Amino acid sequence: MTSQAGTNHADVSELGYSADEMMTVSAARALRDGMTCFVGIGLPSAAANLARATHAPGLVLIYESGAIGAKPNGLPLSIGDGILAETADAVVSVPEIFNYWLQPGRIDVGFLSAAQVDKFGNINTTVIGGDYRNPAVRLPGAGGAPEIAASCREVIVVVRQTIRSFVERVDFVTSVGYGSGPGDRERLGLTGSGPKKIITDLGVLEPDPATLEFTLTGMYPGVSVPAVRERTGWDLAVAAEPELIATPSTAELDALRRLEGSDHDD
Amino acid sequence: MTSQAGTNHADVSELGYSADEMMTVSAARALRDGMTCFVGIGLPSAAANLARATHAPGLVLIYESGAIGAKPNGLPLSIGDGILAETADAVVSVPEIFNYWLQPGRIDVGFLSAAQVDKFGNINTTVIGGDYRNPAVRLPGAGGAPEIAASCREVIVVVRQTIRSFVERVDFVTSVGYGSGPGDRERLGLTGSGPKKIITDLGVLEPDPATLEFTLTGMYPGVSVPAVRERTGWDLAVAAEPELIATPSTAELDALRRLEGSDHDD
Amino acid sequence: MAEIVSLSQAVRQAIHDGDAVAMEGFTHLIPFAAGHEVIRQRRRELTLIRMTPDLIYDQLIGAGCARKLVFSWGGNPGVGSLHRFRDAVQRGWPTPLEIEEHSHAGMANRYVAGASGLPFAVLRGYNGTDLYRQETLGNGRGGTTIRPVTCPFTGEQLTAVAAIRPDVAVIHAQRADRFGNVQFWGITGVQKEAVLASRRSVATVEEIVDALEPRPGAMVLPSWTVSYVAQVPGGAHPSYALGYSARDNGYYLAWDAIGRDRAAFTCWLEENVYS
Amino acid sequence: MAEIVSLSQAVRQAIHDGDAVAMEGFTHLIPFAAGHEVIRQRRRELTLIRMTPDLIYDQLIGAGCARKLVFSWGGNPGVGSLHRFRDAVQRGWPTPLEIEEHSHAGMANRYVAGASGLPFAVLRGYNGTDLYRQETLGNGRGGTTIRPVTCPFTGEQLTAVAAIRPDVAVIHAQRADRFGNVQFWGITGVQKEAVLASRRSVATVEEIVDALEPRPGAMVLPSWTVSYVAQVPGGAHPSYALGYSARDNGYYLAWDAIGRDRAAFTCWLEENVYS
Repeated sequence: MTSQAGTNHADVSELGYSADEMMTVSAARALRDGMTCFVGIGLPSAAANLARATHAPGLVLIYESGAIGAKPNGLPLSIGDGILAETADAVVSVPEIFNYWLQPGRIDVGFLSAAQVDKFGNINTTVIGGDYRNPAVRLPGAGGAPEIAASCREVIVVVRQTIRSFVERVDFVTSVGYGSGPGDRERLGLTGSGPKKIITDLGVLEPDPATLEFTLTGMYPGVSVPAVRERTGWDLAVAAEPELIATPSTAELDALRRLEGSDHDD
Repeated sequence: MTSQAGTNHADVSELGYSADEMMTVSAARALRDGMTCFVGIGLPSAAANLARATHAPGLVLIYESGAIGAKPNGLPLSIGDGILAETADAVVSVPEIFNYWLQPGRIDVGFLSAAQVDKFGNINTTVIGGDYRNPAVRLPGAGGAPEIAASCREVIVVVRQTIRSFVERVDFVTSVGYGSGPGDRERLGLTGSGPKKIITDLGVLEPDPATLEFTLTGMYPGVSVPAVRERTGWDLAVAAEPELIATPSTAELDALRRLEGSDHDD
Repeated sequence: MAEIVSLSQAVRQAIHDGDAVAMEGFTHLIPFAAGHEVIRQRRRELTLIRMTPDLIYDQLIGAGCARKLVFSWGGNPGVGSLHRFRDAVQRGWPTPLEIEEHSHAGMANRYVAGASGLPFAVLRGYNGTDLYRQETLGNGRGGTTIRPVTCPFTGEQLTAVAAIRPDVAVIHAQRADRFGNVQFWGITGVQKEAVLASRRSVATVEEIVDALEPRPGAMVLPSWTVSYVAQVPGGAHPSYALGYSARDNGYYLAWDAIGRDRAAFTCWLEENVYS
Repeated sequence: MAEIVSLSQAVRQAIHDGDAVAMEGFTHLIPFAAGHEVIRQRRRELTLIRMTPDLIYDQLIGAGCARKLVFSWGGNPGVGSLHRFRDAVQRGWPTPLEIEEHSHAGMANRYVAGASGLPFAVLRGYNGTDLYRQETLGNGRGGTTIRPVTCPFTGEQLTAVAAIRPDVAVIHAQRADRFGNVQFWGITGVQKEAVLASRRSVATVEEIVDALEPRPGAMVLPSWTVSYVAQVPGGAHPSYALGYSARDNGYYLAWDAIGRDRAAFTCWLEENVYS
C-alpha cells in the first residue's frame, strides 16, 4: 500500500522516521486494546494493523469485505485480501457487515481516510472542483465511508495534510462529520457521535467542544504551528497548549516496518 | 409422524392400503420431477419425500428451517431434523429462507396442511370456535404457512377430510387461499397463483375456473360422491366426470412404508 | 468480551424479573438447560419471545415465569398441542398469558430489524390474514407490530413489522473457545439475529475448546457480542446438538401426557427441575 | 437447472445488447474472464452494475460496452484512479457514460431488496450527504433510487433505496458440481444477492467436480438458481480465487499506466482480449 501511495512523505527524515510513519504511529496510538474498529480503505489499515501489532493485541479489526476480527500478520493488499478471511473470527456477506454489524452502532471506532476534509470533519472522496457531473477530478467515491462515518460510536480520520486537502468546506460531502456545526448530526439522525480526531502527518486535530470546529491539539516534534496553518485551508484555531506528541518508539517503528515490508504472505 | 398422528385412517383396508396412504400417494403424484417444493409441517413432508423416492428423484425439497435441496433417506422427525441439514445442497438461516427464497416467488409449489380449510382454499391453523382471545380450541398457529400460501407459484393442500375440517368459511384465516373469491388475491397483492389442489383421504378437489370454489374432480377407488359430500361442510360441487384415481402401485406403497418405517437414521 | 461463568451465574446476571427474553434455536439447539435454570431461579413476569415455543416455553409458562408470549408456531412438533400454553391462554393457569402472534416470516424479519438497528422491517406478508386483522382491532392507526408501508418508489403497499429488541437472548451452541467466541452449525435458525438484536445474551455450549476450528456451515458469534458463556453439555436436550446429540423423540411424545395435566406437570417440575 | 456450457456460449446466451449486467465479486473472485468475453463479443449499451467497478469495468468501459455505470467505489484499490472510467465520465471516450452512484451500504441493500422480491430496502444511510442531494436534484418528489421513508411505528425517518433487478448476474466461483450447483468461499461479498436478484445468471468456476464437499465458510447456489456454468480456470485473474490463486498485484500496479492512455489501452485490448 505505502509504496504504491508513494509521496515524498515516505522519506525518512533526519529524525529517523518519515512524516507518514509518525502519522501512522500516532493514529495507531488512538486505538485502545479490546476496541472494535471498522477499518476504512487506505491509510487507516496500516495504523489499525500497527496498533494490533503493538499495544492493542486484542483490537478487533472489521473490514467492509465482511471479515470480523481479522488478524493479518502483514498489511493486506486490499480490503478483500484472502488473509483477512483466513484469519478472521467470522466472515460474513457484504450486506450483513453493513446491516447487522455497522448500522446498529455496535462498532466502537470507524477509521477513515479522505481526499478532502473540512473544518467540521466532513469528508470528500467523490469529486474535486467543477460540479458533480463535470468535475475537475473524479475520485473513487463513497464506498463504505458514509455509513461508517454515520454509525460508528466515534470516528477517527487519518489523512495527509495539504492546503488542498484541508479546506474550509469540502467540495462534496461524501461522509458527514459535523455537517455545518453543532446540532447537525442530531438533526440528520446520525447515531454515532462523529469524528473525534483528525490525525495527519503534521499533528492531531480535535473538535472544539463548543463549535465542533477542528482545532490543532497535538503536534509532532519538529513541526511548527505556522507550518501547520500553512497547510490548512481555513483559519485554524490552535489549543492553548498543544500536546507535543512523542516520537515513534523503536518498537513502534520496527513493528510498522515489519508490517509494511512483509505484504501478507510471510 | 404417522404413528403419532394416529387416526383410524391409518388402518389398512381390505384394499391393501389405508386411506392415509392413498392420500399421501395421491399428493406425491402431484409433484413433478425437478420442481422446487416448499414443504410445510405435517402431512406434506411424507408426500414430498415419497415423490422424491419414486417418480421425482430431482424434486428439490425446501424446509422453513433453512434446508434447501434436502435428501433425507427417511421421514425427518421434525422440519428441523439434522438429516435435513446434513443432506441439503445448502443450509441458510431462517430469515434468509423466507426473504431470499420464499418471498420472491422462486419456489414452484408450496405443500401445506390445515386444521380447517374452506371452499375458497383458505387455511386455518390458529383457533377453532369461540373468538381469537377465547377460543374453543387453540391450535399451533401460523408458522411459515401464510407466506408459503402467498408466495409460492402454486399451492397444494394435503389434509384429512372431515365435516369439521372442511367448512364453508374458516373460523380464522391463517393463510389465504382465494379469500372470498375471484380477484381477492390480486387485490391483496399476493404474488403466487394460489391453491391448485386440495388432496384428502377421499379424493382430490380443484378450484372451479370461474368461481374458484373447490370442486370434487378426483375420487379414490371405493369412495362415493355422497360419502365425500357427507364429510364436506359446504354444498360441494362435483365435476361432470370426476377422475377415478389409480390405486397406489406396489412400488409407491413399498417406498412409502420404507420411508415411514425408517425414521431418519437407517 | 463474554464472561465464561456457570449456568446459574449466567442466568442470575443476565435475566431479571420482567425482562423480555428470547430463547432461540429452530428445532435444533434449543436451550432447555438454561430454560430450566430460569424456572429454578423463579423468574417472574417475563415476556417470552420465540418463533416456536416448543416444550421449553410450555415448561416456563407452566412454571409461572411468563406474563406474555411472542411467537409464530406454538405446537409440540409431530405430536400435537402445548397444553401448558393452552391452559394459560384459555384458563389463566397458573397466571394469565398475553399473546402476541405472528407468522414465521414476520418474526424472522422482526429479529432482522432488531439486529440491524432499524425500527421496522418490510415484507410481503400478512395481507388478507386474520392475524393482521386481529392485530389492528380497535386501533384506528393499525397494529402495534404489523402495519402497512408504502414503497416510496413504486407506490406498492407492503407490510411492515416492528423490530424485536429483547433484553436478553439465550442460545445453545456446539462450542465456544476460551475467549468466549461462540460457534454453531447445522440448522442455525434465527440465533444470530436474536443475539445481535438483544441488549444482553447468554450462550450455553456443549464444550469449551482451545480454538474454534472452522467448520462447514458454521456461524461464529464473536466474544464481544455475547455477554455470558456457560459450558452445559447436553444443554439442548430433548432437542439436539448436531455432532453431539440426537433428538430425544420419546421425550416429546411423553410430554403430551405430562403437559396435559396440571398435577402431572407440577410433579414433573418438582422432580426434574426444582430438585 | 444450470446448463454447463463454454464461456463463449454462456455469454452469448445470457447477455444481450442493452442489458443491465451485474458482475460481482468483492475484491475476491472478480469474473474477469467473463468480462473479457463480453468485450470480445462486442456487447454494447450495457448498464454495468457493480459495487467496486475495479479494473474489470474500467476495461469494459474503455472497450465501449457500457452506456451507464451503477457503482459505489470506483478506484484501482491501493493504486489510484480508474482512468478509462474517468475518461468516459469526463470526456465521453469512447462513448458517454451515465453514472448512478451509491454508498456500499446502499448498493448492498439494493441487491438485498432485489434478491428478496421487494421494491425497496430500508437503511440508516445517506442523510446529510451530497450523494443524496445529487440524486434528488431537479426532482421534487425525491430521487429515483434514494428517498426518505417513515417508520410506520415510530415515525422515525429513514432512507429507502430502490431494488436492483439486473437482467444478468455474472460471478466467478471456486467450484461447481456436474449438476451445476455452484460453491464459493472466502470473502463471499454480495454474489448470492446479485444472482438471486437477477433474471439470468452466469457462473464461471475454477473447476467442475463430481460432488461438492462441504467447506468452512462456503455458500452454495443451487443449480436451479443459476442459468449457465462455465469452467474457466483462472477466470478471476488478476483478482484471486481463495484456495486456487493469489492476487496478481503487479497487474493492478501496471494497469495504472495502461489505463491512463487511450493508445496504450487500445493496444492492450488488441493484444490481450481480442486476439
